[in-house]
Amino acid sequence: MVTDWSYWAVQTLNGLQLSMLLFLLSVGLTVIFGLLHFVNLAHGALYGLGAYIGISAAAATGSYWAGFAAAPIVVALTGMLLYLGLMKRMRQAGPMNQVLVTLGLIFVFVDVFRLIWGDLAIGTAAPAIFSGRSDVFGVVYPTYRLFIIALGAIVMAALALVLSRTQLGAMIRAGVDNDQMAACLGVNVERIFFIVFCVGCALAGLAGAVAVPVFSAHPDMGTEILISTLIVVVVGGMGSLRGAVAGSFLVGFAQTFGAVLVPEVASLLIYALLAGVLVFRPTGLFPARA
Amino acid sequence: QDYKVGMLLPYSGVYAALGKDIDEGFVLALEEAGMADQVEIIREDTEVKPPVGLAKARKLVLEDQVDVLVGPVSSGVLGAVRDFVDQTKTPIIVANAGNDEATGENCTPYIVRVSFSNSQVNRPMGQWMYDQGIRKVYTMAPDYAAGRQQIGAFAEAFKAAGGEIVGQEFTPFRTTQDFGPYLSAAQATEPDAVYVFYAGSEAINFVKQYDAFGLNDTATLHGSGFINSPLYVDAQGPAAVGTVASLHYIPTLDTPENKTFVEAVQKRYERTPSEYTVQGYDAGRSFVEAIKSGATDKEAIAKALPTVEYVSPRGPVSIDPATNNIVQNMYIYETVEGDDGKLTQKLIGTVENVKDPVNGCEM
Amino acid sequence: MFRQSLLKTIVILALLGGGVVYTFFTGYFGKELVIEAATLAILAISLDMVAGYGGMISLCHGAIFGIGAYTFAALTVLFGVHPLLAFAAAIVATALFGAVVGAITSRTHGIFFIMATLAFGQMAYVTIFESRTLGGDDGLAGVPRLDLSAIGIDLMNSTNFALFAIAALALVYVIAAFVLRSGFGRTLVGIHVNEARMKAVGLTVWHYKAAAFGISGALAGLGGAIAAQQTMFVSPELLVWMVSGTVLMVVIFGGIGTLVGPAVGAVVWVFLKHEISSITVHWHMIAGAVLIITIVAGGRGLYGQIEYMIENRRAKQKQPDETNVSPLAQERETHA
Amino acid sequence: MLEARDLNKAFGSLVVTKDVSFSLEKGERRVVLGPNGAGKTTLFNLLVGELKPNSGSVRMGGEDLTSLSVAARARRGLARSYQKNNLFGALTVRENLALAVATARGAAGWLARDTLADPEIAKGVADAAAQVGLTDALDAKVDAVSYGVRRQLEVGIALSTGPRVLLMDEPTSGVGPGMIQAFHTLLHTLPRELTILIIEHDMDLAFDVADRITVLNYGEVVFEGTPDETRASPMVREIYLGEWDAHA
Amino acid sequence: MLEVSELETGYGETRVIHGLSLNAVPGRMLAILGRNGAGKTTTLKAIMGLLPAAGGDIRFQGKSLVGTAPYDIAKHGIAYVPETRDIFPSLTVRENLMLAARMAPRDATWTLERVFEFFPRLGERLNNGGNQLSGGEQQMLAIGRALLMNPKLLILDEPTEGLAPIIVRQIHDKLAALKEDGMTMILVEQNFGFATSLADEVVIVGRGRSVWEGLSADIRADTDTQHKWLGV
Ligand SMILES: Nc1ncnc2c1ncn2[C@@H]1O[C@H](COP(=O)(O)OP(=O)(O)OP(=O)(O)O)[C@@H](O)[C@H]1O
Ligand SMILES: Nc1ncnc2c1ncn2[C@@H]1O[C@H](COP(=O)(O)OP(=O)(O)OP(=O)(O)O)[C@@H](O)[C@H]1O
Ligand SMILES: CC(C)C[C@H](N)C(=O)O
Ligand SMILES: [Mg+2]
Ligand SMILES: [Mg+2]
Repeated sequence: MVTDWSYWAVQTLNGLQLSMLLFLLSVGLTVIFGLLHFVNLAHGALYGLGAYIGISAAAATGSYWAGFAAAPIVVALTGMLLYLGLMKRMRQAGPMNQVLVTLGLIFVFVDVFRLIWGDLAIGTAAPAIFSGRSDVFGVVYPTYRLFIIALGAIVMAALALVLSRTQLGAMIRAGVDNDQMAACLGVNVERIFFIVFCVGCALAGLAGAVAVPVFSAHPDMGTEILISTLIVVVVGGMGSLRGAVAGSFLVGFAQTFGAVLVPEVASLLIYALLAGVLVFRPTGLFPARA
Repeated sequence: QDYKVGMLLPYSGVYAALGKDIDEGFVLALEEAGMADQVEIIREDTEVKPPVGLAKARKLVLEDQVDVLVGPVSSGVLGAVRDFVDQTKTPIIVANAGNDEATGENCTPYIVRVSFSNSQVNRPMGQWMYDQGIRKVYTMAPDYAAGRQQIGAFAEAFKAAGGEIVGQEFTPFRTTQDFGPYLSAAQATEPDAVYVFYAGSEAINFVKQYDAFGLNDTATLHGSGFINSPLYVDAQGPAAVGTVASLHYIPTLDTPENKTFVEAVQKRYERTPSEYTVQGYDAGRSFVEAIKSGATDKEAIAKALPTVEYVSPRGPVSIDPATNNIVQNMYIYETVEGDDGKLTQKLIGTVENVKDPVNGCEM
Repeated sequence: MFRQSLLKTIVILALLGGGVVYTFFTGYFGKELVIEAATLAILAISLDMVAGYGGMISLCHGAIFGIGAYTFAALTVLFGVHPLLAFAAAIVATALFGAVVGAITSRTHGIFFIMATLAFGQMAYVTIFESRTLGGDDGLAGVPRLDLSAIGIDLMNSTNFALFAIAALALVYVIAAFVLRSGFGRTLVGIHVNEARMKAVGLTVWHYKAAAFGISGALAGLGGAIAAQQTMFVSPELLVWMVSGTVLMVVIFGGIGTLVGPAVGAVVWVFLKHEISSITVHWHMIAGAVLIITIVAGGRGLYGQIEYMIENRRAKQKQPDETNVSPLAQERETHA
Repeated sequence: MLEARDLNKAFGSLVVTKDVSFSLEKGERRVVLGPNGAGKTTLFNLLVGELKPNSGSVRMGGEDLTSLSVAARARRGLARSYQKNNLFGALTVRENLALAVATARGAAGWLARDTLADPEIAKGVADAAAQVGLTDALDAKVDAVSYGVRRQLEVGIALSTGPRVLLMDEPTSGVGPGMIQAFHTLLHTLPRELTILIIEHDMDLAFDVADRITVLNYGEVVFEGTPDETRASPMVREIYLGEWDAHA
Repeated sequence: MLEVSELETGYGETRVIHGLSLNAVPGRMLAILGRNGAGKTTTLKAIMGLLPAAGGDIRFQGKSLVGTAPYDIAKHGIAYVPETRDIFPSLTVRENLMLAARMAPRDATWTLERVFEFFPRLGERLNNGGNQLSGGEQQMLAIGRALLMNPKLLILDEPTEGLAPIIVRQIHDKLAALKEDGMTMILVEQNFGFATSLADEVVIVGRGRSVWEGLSADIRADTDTQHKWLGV
């Protein structure tokens, strides 16, 4: 194979970039899923929505950043409607019904996308400042991908701070463990869960907007990405931020270097990884305590 | 109404847009011939799933008693219905699916293909690229039958011409979104050109990322024409400029037949035709020709279809009786920015009357 | 705990009977739908066995179904094995696959179990998709049907084949019900409700999980082998995870943990889907909406809701608080 | 009958069980006392195998159980009831007991017969229910019975497996005087050859049923002796009893 | 301070409490006694708003709590120690406590420090997960957590369950101390001696109704009632 170190450096950056995208995508899911024990299969669809909004907003205003800002907001609003209209009702309904309802939502979203944005894949360009390539320590790499890496890192840090260091984090976890008792301590569980859900959705939307200059948006993109995100979340261990981070890196690098080193089995790799991890760590690598 | 046509196309799923274009092209051909009200069209959605496609084909033939099937887009579906149409002696006019076997070892008198065969589209590029002085080529395609055939045909021809394939990668079909790792690998082999087959959203992702990684500066992107089909070339944006590809049709062909066709499509559907629109049109046109030649029932239509010959928007076309695959020109074009700033196709080479070898077909 | 209640018996018989009658009066495609519904129902029942009663929500039953189909297809098409043998082989193969997956995943629970099974399902899918010998994404064509001419039945005739599928469904239901009302079935529920305590009273849990998954796998495989004969063609699409998702959906839609419900769900789903898709290509949206509504409305699934309401009425008939009061307390009070 | 040798267990840096050794004669009734957090429940977990010791061994009837799984130990007749109810919530009392009886009798795998319909098993269930006074509650759903009833069932399940050695973790916690009485009676009616180890905070009960008493503190055995010796021990009084009879 | 009148409640279909009344007087402790299954816990759940009141009224400082959300009721100043303790497993001991302390005023009488004096054991387990505590430690944590809410009314459901006698003794003294501080309390107990030696008033619940009310001194004397309703 190639011996030139810069080649491996680039591949490492590729792995990093993919990991960060996966992180942005899955962290919302893990927060909702692990903390609310709410199985939101529609998360992928929300990512798709983010992507489409990103494109349309960029097209309308001619600025990528309009999409970057609009996507999380619009998706969060959508999430709000979903929560008030559906999820709230479903919170007590048990995981199975949640799976079903959110599966139903996927179906609806896919067709809504088709109706609004058509069957064809569409895309948008990276923002001017981040287009082209930059030179990091002698390694030439697409600037936009570097931006993704940075963004992922920032979101990571921010969330870590909130969840572990703040009262809010503790309140969320308490509400998850036992909402009745949390209420008895004066915690307005409903409201907190509502906030968490919306934040999770916003992150999905952000991921969509960020991904779209690299990938294209098409009606099934949400369904396609769903599995990888679930794998990330589960491999990492649900509900724990560390889990989402670990999961993203494992899957991201497994996919990247799998593609390079063992292309024959590349597509098997992440599933093997998933199965392997679960067999030896039945609750993922870093499960939230308890 | 004297005839029943069963449209076996994806109206949902990844190829829904392709199905739509083919359908429109077909309808246009009927209207042009003023036969729209003689023909009843029954549409069934294959969902791009072979089992579904087969079930729908069964329904169209056994329940609706159609005289002829039109479609499918996916090679998988065509493979699935092959035995069935053969047994029930139902002619099927293939309007996209490109798998070589359908007009090769698995051919039957009842499969007539007016679209293309996977290798037909790519074979000519081998010699042509060599003639342009390209010597070292790296190839990529999705890892499924169509992908392997399209690349296989090119690689064979290119090597035959004296070129060298410095690397070959088949990426997991429909699960690959980030081509970064593969592109870096390709870059490392320092090829004169990269030759690919990608379609749909994969094509968009690939072209954009190819450009982002700066390969355009070192190695021109070549490929099977689906790579920047007018359907989605806009989504690829500037990244697509400079790509060189071969296909059986481009909307910018400067022939009277094409001009009228493009106008007709513009008028009827308010957009420029894609290769799929033409495939649909020629499916309709060949059906019309078959009828005109006096065919009435399934058997007769099946007999008549291979004999049709006319000048299509894509140039002179005929059916090779040995394989029932279409004989047609291949157009090598470059994607360029037009005067209106929109991307368009600039014809830079034509390979005439490309005809597949019989490869194992016995009628 | 599973009870073959009168309601269950009535509904399943009505379903099967209805199928038979419909088969005789419908056209060609109607029969195809009957067969599709029957095979889907078989798959759904096999899933409900482990999911509804054993608490093992599997997302690889579509794959198992597909493995059944492929085993039958490959053996007959590639190796010219006699269809009957191939049929048996398909069942054995899926039983084994099920048992292995069940054993390996036995330590995982909830979503982790779901994902673990998904992993194995997808591995099977990818392997077949990329296997040249099995025809890759093109699949295998020319799959024969069982030859029952010996007993004067021609399965190439779609009426006969539809009846054959219905019979298979009936058989599968009986087997499932029989297993569930056996000691093994009770144990399965026990594991579902409190696995730790089952261990504490001396059960080697993973043996039973593996066995349950094996049995369920065999039933799913049987369904798959029939599906392969219906289309006389197999392709990797059969194994893709969305199929498992759809089946799971059908199970919940009909009423998870009711055994009859999933069968009802399957039938409703197949015909609903057909009806809607003949109206609009956007049938996904309608179907999705219908699902959401049924769940938000009831939450127990179509059949599940009915059964729940009926059982409840019975429960109310025998006076309630009796059961609630601690017996010791009662006893004390009487002689106080 | 049951023997622990130098058991050690630590959670991270926290040592919860320290060189614990003791042995029970066949039919002996032993009570384990100790302040909260002394490591009593942990000791039970080590004995039945729900926790693996860092060192030391557990033997029953001469056989070394240390490497055996929870289930394997249970099948050899080592049963245990939990401090925190660990029941089959969604099921009825009858079904709870039936599951235990069936498993204990190797009927869990029956494919041809129904363990809920089997007379043999039904008898086992009836007996166990009678012993813990659940006969009238057999068809109540566990979710819907009061805490007291659940405690009865907790012990009932352990008993219904027909153990040789029975470990009970605070069987009477949270139940009223009436039931405690009934529990006294139960202990006296149990077959004499059944070996019993009880964790108990109810001193009347402890001193009433115990042949010997073991006192744990900070994971160590700090005292072992007869009830009277225990009552007399100033150390036990100091770390555990206090003036426990102050308000009886 | 808290008056419950003719309360009717239960679980879904099953009605468990049929017209129960009680009255907690400021600065005094009310003990609710009764057999297993009598309905004590159910009553408390209704007071906390965890179960809907199907009939009757619950007034706290003159204001009706019926229909109020549990978290609001808590904010009114009622703290609850459930019989199942309900420690949050995924929170550490400290976090469990902080959660309760978060709404406390600056000059709060109850602080972490004071709770650790109260239960030194908790101080030693600060970083254990809630699921890594012994039964007794969980009980202490549950009480400590309730105290940190600096409540006006403290409700305890079987606080001595599973505690070593010496701890029971301590808790007895601590509760006595709390009474001194003028804390209003409702205590559900199986331990008759414990309860009556602390409480001022006693309500006995039987079959979901209040069957006896009076001073604890009286019930200690009244052995018939004890036998009839408590099986002592
Ligand atoms: N999983 C765990 N991780 C860390 N520490 C633990 C864990 N489980 C128990 N402990 C600690 O070990 C000590 C002993 O716990 P154990 O439950 O054995 O006490 P116990 O004697 O049963 O007390 P009680 O009478 O209150 O039930 C306690 O201090 C507890 O905090
Ligand atoms: N979740 C429930 N669903 C239905 N009935 C219930 C439920 N919980 C308790 N009950 C019933 O309500 C009655 C009162 O239960 P409750 O727990 O209030 O009794 P208690 O007085 O607290 O007894 P204990 O001293 O055992 O805690 C009991 O008969 C019990 O069977
Ligand atoms: C160009 C593509 C639409 C061809 C199609 N993928 C096929 O299977 O043949
Ligand atoms: Mg304990
Ligand atoms: Mg209670």
